[in-house]
Amino acid sequence: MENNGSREVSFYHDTGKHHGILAWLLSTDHKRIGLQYLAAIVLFFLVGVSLGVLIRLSLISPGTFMGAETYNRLFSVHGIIMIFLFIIPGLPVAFGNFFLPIMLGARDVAFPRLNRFTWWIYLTGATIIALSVLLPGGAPDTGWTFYAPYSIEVKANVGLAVFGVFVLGFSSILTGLNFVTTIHRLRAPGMTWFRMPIFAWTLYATGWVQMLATPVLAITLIFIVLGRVFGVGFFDPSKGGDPILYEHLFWTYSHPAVYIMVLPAMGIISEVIPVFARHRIFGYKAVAYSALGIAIVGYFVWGHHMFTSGMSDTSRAIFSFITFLVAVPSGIKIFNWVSTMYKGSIVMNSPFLFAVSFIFLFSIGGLTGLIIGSLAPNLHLHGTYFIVGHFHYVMFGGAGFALLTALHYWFPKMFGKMYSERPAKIGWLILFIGFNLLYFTMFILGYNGMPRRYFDYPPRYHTGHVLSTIGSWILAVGLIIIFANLIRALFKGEKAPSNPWGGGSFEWQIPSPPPHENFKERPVLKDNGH
Amino acid sequence: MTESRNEKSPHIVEYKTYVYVWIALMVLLGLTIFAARVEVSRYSVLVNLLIASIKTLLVLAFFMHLKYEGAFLRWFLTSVLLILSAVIMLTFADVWYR
Amino acid sequence: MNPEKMYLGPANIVGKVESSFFIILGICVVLLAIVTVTMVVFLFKYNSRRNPQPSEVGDNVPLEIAWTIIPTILVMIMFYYGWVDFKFIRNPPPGTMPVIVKARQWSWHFTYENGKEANVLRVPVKKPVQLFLTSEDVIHSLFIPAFRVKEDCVPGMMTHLWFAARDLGKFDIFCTEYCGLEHSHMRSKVIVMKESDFNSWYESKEAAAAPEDRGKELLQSKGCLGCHTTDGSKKIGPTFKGLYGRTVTVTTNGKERTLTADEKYIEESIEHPKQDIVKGFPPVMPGIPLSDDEINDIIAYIKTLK
Amino acid sequence: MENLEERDTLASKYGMWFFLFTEILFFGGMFLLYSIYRSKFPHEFHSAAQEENLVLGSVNTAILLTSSLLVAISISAVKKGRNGVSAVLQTCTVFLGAAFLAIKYFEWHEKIVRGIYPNAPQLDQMSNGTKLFFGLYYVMTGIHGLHVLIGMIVISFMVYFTLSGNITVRNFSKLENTGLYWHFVDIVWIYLYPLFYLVT
Ligand code: HEA
Ligand code: HEA
Ligand code: HEC
Ligand code: CUA
Ligand SMILES: [Cu+2]
Repeated sequence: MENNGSREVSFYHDTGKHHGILAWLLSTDHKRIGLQYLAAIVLFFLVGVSLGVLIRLSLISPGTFMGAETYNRLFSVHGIIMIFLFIIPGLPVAFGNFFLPIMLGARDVAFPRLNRFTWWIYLTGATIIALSVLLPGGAPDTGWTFYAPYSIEVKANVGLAVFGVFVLGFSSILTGLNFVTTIHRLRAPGMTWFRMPIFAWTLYATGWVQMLATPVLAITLIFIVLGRVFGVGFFDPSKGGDPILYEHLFWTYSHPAVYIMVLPAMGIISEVIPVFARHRIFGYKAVAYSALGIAIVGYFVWGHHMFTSGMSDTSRAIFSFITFLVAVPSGIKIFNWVSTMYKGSIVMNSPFLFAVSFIFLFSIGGLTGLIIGSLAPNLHLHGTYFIVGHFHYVMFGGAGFALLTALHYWFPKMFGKMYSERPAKIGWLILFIGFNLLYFTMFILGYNGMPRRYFDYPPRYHTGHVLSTIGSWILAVGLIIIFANLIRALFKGEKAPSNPWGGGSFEWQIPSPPPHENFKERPVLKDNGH
Repeated sequence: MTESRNEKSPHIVEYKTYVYVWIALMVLLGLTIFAARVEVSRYSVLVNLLIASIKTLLVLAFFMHLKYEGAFLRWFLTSVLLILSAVIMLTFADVWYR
Repeated sequence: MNPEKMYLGPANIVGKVESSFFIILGICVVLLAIVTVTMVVFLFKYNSRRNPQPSEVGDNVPLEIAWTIIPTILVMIMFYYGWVDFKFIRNPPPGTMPVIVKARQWSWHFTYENGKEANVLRVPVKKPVQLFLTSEDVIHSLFIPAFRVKEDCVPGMMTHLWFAARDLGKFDIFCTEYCGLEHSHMRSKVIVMKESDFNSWYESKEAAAAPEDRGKELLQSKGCLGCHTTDGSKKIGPTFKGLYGRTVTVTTNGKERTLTADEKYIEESIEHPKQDIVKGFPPVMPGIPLSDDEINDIIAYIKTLK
Repeated sequence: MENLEERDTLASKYGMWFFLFTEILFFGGMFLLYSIYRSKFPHEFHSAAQEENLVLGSVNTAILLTSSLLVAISISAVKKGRNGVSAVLQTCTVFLGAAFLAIKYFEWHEKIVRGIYPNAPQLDQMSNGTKLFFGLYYVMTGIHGLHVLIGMIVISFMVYFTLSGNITVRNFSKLENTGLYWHFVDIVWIYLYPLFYLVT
């Protein structure tokens, strides 16, 4: 397909009957929706990390900056924002929306209006959560896990927060449904299942997890609200209820949810590595199947969050066993990525640096996941900073770094501007150093017994906390450089060519930024697209 | 995988097929009441659930057209039900052995 | 492995947790090293400056199978080690000394077989102790980092853990399940004593003490001192120092009123904590069941705090 | 791009089925709780179910099954071009739905008057299993009732579309998907019915 971009109108130009902001808010163009989601996601990311810095600040000297009550609300809101507003919707709604249809050679997703609708639901959910934080009565202080019976008894605005999460769940379900249908129905002629880009495969697996796991959370949260409002005692022991069942239902969603976070991230890495290694992805089928494998096996491991909960020893053993199995498909992906570099011709641009650090950081996160997935060590490490270290490595080092990868990889395509390489690389280096200082320290703290969600702690943990806090400052500098560089590029960047990195998938064959209907005529996949 | 791009001509199920299915459903309803009331045995709950499942199958196959759809949806539905039952079983692995 | 043979920490569980931890950690470090080193080598060797022309590499099915099978075996090994140690940790030998642990917001309460109560856990050295844990309000979790043991305290059910301490001394007890405002201060100690010391403590009758002394002991064991102090400083609740006879401003059913704290008021405050809320404090005090005698003892003690 | 212009009926059918899958897991969460609490308190559940009115429950089952039949026929009717017949059948479905909810209302009302509802002083006197049974009863039939209500609203719209010519012989996937939803709601009831009325 030849590229005569000059004559096609970019999607930034209004063509419909609305103009200006309204044309954006009412548009059903997947690219516009994707950008709006991206703005929201980045905003919540910045709010969330700022809260993270405050948590760290308080921990170097408990009581100096805030009291226990504020601290408890702080980490709860930090967790709720990061999980439900940033990282679960994150990659699919922003980059999936923008690029999935283009990568498949389609004009839009299967249900464009539904797509628009999910954005409004998302915004409603976000508003409700913001209200729960701001209204008198107090921000929720339950942690992001809302464990019953505490969440049913406590006075703060937990009901509201829980309802907000419920609403967000709807948005997530419908997005997943939309993507799965899109992948089934709108692939370009010639694009068989095994010629799809890997990113589409991971979104497909993610979509199924979103559809099949999120409803369980929805009903669980309804039980919490019913418990608070009507006194329905499903989790209240004084009424015969069983608090551990809450944990079961909650994690039945929330473990699969961690794969909602990381699967699209893996997809992005699978796109970026081959492009910059100038090499076809190694073991395409294995990478594609392992995404499905993670999604399916990941559905049955939730009990590993409950090894000390009083659950039966039999089921602890079963869950630990399945937990170990889920590491295998993740490993397959890692090995194939590394092999993709073999005999390549690697160009070390910033997207690639982020992608490579993803592999390293996610491996650390995942392997520590195995340590805590093991029965005996978990008895010691559960509920300590070891866990906090684990999940920041997989979530920030994994999904978060993938977001940064995607931003740098697709920035020219989305905005039609190039950013400068140098600041991006400097920012990356500082971020990487700060990250490891911040979170690796947590493994040591946790191994020494420092419990999580602790406002105050015995003095022997002080050094570790100080080191970790210093790490958070370094990390902050890195993040600020990275975002400043991108924001500068938005206004001052050079015009981007249509294919700056030499990518092979469809999005690189159309102008940057893409025109309204993506393609002038339906593209046909001739060669092996990846 | 059978995914035709568009159905050529819609499959029309005759009214009377539906009516037969409805009659079957009503008979099963009577049967289940009977099983619950008369046959006071330990298995009556199981029998009732079995009857419910037969009713469900009828509704799925005829009213919901699964009988006439491609194998795709049937496989998906089966997997979804398998996942749900696996979740229930895993939870019982806790509750029973606690 | 016989953990009795070598010194592995202040309790018998430590060696168990530690050995599986280090085996798994070892495998993980090796795997991480392999992945990282290979990756870094490739980054240098196949850099575009050094290797400007990529060469075609076909898929390699045997390799894919290898790195499916070998990790599967590795993870099974890891699972196995975690599991055998877990079985040891979860199955106490016969003849343990039982202690009932009641957790509540935000204090610990230990009850021994002979009915003795305390809010620190005293145990004899070398003797297997089994804790039966439960909670009176929300979920808590008892964690003794030095002993590597942890189990949740769930309302409405009884969970258990066991250990045999090896070293004399005092070790931290933490609460590791988030339970509200003072979660991070819900701490206590386990004191490991010589068998003889323990026995004399265990047998000692709370010398039919004066009511004030019993009151003091009650404040300790019932967890009041988790929120109240006796030295005049403010914690979660108002201090007990000078409480008797103090003029307090309280909110009753949304209306503010001022009164003088007398016996009746203190008794009411304990029995119906949600009724009169002292100005400037959150309404978080739990209703803790106390007998009339016990309340009188407490009041007697509060009276002494001038 | 005219290829994409075409209405992709299969896509919307897939979309609807996927949505029903999420509904299965949504109700699945409740069935999970039910089965666990029932296995913990078999006797209490047994005796509490005696409070339920078997006649009303069975009538409601018959009502829903019949309404499903009408919806199914109404779709065949549209496919044969008989929009008028279809609209009448759909209207009847809405009324059957209303009858179902009315009966449900009487059942609930009758219990609430007797002080059987969550947190009621009378109910709190009873055993834990009984409390759970009625908690589940209200939550599950309540959420199911909500689904019936939503179904009625959607079908009302379909009646309008059928009459206004929006739904035609060639374009009926809206109605078909509504039908799928209604049958699903029916299936949920097929299970709720034995679980609450027949476990005696
Ligand atoms: C992006 C999110 C994400 C991801 C991907 C993961 C991935 C994994 N997680 Fe994690 N986890 C969280 C987010 C995530 N987790 C969060 C948020 C919590 C805390 C929740 C809370 O309590 O607040 C948590 C908590 C948590 C616990 C509970 C701890 C506790 O509270 O006691 C456990 C226990 O098993 C666990 C295990 C695992 C495992 C085994 C994986 C595996 O999927 C990892 C697989 C990856 C690898 C193994 C690495 C790469 C592979 C190789 C380098 C190849 C070679 C290796 C082998 C094959 C052995 N996680
Ligand atoms: C994706 C998820 C995510 C991310 C990215 C982060 C990021 C961070 N988190 Fe997060 N964290 C969670 C998810 C996440 N967290 C979750 C789920 C929990 C559990 C909550 C619970 O227990 O319920 C948790 C809990 C948690 C704790 C444990 C609290 C406790 O148990 O007591 C701590 C403690 O240090 C912490 C710290 C941090 C820090 C320092 C960052 C840092 O990464 C922050 C780094 C960022 C900066 C330093 C900011 C720099 C940028 C700016 C200030 C803006 C500049 C803007 C422009 C120029 C445009 N987090
Ligand atoms: C969760 C923390 C907490 C615990 C545990 C607790 N209290 Fe309180 N208590 C408070 C708070 C907060 C107030 C002030 C608000 C109020 O009046 O309810 C208070 C108020 C009081 C008052 C009234 C004081 C005054 O200045 O007027 C008395 C008396 C009292 N508590 C006794 C006790 C006793 C005895 C116990 C133990 C059996 C106990 N408290 C346990 C938090 C607690
Ligand atoms: Cu008790 Cu935390
Ligand atoms: Cu998990």
